[in-house]
Amino acid sequence: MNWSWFHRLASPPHVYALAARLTPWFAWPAAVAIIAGLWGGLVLAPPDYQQGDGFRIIYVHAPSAWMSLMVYVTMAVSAAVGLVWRIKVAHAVAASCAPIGASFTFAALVTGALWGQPMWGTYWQWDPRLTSELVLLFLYLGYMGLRAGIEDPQRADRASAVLAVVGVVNVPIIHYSVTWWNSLHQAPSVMRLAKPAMPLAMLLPLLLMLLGFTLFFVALLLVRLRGEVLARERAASWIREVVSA
Amino acid sequence: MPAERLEVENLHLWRGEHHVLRGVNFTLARGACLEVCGANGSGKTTLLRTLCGLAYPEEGRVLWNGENVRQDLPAFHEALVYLGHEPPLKSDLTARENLHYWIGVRRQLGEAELAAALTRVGAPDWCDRLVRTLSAGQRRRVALAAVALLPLPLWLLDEPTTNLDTEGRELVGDLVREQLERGGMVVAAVHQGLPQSVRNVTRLELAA
Amino acid sequence: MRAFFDMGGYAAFVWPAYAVTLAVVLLNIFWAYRALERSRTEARRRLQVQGERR
Amino acid sequence: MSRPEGTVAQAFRAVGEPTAPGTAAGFAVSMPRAGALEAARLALLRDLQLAFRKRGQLVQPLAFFAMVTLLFPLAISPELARLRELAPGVLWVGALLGSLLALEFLFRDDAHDGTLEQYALSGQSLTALMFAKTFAHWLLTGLPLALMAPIAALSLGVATAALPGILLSVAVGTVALSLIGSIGAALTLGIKRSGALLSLLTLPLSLPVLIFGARATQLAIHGESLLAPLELLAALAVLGITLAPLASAAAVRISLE
Repeated sequence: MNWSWFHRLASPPHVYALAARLTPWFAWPAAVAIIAGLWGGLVLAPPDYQQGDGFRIIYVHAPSAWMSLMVYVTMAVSAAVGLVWRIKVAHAVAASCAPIGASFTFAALVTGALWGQPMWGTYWQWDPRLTSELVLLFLYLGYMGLRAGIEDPQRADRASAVLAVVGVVNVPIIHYSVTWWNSLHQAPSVMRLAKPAMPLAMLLPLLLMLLGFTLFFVALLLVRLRGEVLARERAASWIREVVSA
Repeated sequence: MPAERLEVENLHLWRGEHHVLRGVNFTLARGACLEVCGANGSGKTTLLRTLCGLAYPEEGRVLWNGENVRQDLPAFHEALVYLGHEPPLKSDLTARENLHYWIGVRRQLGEAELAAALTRVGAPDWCDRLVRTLSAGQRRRVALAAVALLPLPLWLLDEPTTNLDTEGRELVGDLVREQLERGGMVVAAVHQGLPQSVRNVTRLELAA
Repeated sequence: MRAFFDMGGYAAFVWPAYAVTLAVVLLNIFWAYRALERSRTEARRRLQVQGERR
Repeated sequence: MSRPEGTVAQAFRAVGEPTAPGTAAGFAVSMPRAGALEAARLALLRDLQLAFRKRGQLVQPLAFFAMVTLLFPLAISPELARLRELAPGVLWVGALLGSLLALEFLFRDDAHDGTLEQYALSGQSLTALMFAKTFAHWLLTGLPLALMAPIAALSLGVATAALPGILLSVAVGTVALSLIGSIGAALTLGIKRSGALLSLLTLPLSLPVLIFGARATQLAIHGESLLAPLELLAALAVLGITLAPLASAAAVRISLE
């Protein structure tokens, strides 16, 4: 098992070229999966016996919520790798993740509120999942705020990496305490996100959407990563042909 | 106890676009002093901070007794004293209190020893006044008392003679000479150079 | 076809939800490429400055 | 023997004389080292002595806490029954913001005058020194807030029987708050006006403490046993004690880089 494969992942020129080459391989499959998922979710899937067609919001809410958490964990893992082994590319990945994760956390909040309205009668009902999502948004904002606050790029990378790791340790604790807090004051809300007995016609589109969004995230990450890698590279020779192209 | 020596190989460090350390190389044996000269901004402070492990070089290594300092940084820190160009003193404490806390964190320190160091730097009559009320030269002397209380193999001094009168500069010369005589090493970033009384000094010029 | 857009009476919630998500998707695509372009021009500028100084 | 005058180019390999005259063995002087515990003790005592030199500032978190408590009756209603209902929230928001107040300067002065550098280079465990400084912060802000909470609770119509429970829950909670806050303080060291950013970093991480703390206080007010939330609060404090100093030590090293 030669380690050169892993070693190449840490070298900026290889990563830049690899990212440029791989982007379409993730972008197009993502588009196909999402379109298929939308078609399945909006047209083929039967309406929910309780919420009628209102439940179809799940096809955008669940993937957004999944993205918000998956992207944060990806950010924290790459931040930790960058911190421990001092790999600039890992910090570039973490920096690329933040805006993507934050925007989809916002999407999850809005779609969640829009879904909650018909069921609860109000847009915001301090449902434990949505409250945790809101706190996650603040974690993203804190991360991006810290990164913006520090001028020196290398120090910004390493300081925000510590915050990302501390944040990811706290995410489960926050979720547990919010759920615990919610169960004190109200009966658990009736919002069933992923119903266990979901018929295949409903479930399949959801899985397609989750796959599509994940592929879309990787494509986006690869685009942003090229920019972040360039920003961290001093006037190295390989930049010359890449930039002038 | 292997003979202490400090080897610095091919140090490169950038601050953003500015290539501050451009391939610094030197080896320092026991009892030797290295004078680092250069205009402002030529990287003297950055070099000292890289030597002690505070700053991280993009390329190159610092070896202590043949071993990369990054292997066991705390052990390397136990063998060195770093004095920045600002004496690290709390202005709301007296000189004596400052030393008691600062040096006490690193070694057991008796009152007698502390008093002796204060006397040595000419501080007995003002060492119980708040540092806030002391002049820059007096503050520098308190920092020199601290260095005198830490007879460790490697001293990294950033412009130790600033704000000092001639008598103060001689004091720095004496302290460095004693350190070299007991087999220690000194790397000093200086503007006008250390007093002539110091022997066995090699000069390293950092181009701006 | 009208029934489809009506979403069983929930149109006022389903379509805005899809609209917001679409907006976030498009915003991300635009944002990512703009950031890449900005880094490339920044790198190009650094190369020129590097060129002049040597 | 005159000094070699030849100034050398940047990349010169300068070599000193191989051995100094007269010292055959290694470094001649041995120095009695201080233990990590002793170092932490001194770091704690120095912060306490510094704080007592500027006694005026010690009152600030308490004055702030009293101010916050005063706002609610004026903003909502003088009826004790309603205030008693709100008391847990008022007390804990006050305690949270009060302990946040003094955080910004936990490391800032030390970073500014170079003492933090000396800690990082002392060879002692920076984590232990960070824990000592955070403990000093708790003694100077957390504990006073905890001692004041019962008084504030009385002003909100809380029965005296509940006061010990309130004191205990705020005391344990502020330990966790100081530790969580120390990470934010260390991370925002290099940033000038970092007050707002520090609270943006610290508040989301402090929510579990707020939730369990407010619940414990609520139970105390209703005279029920507050053991369950108190234990969760203590668990958060222990988690903070073990992990927070590690994170703030790493953050400090990064800001000194």
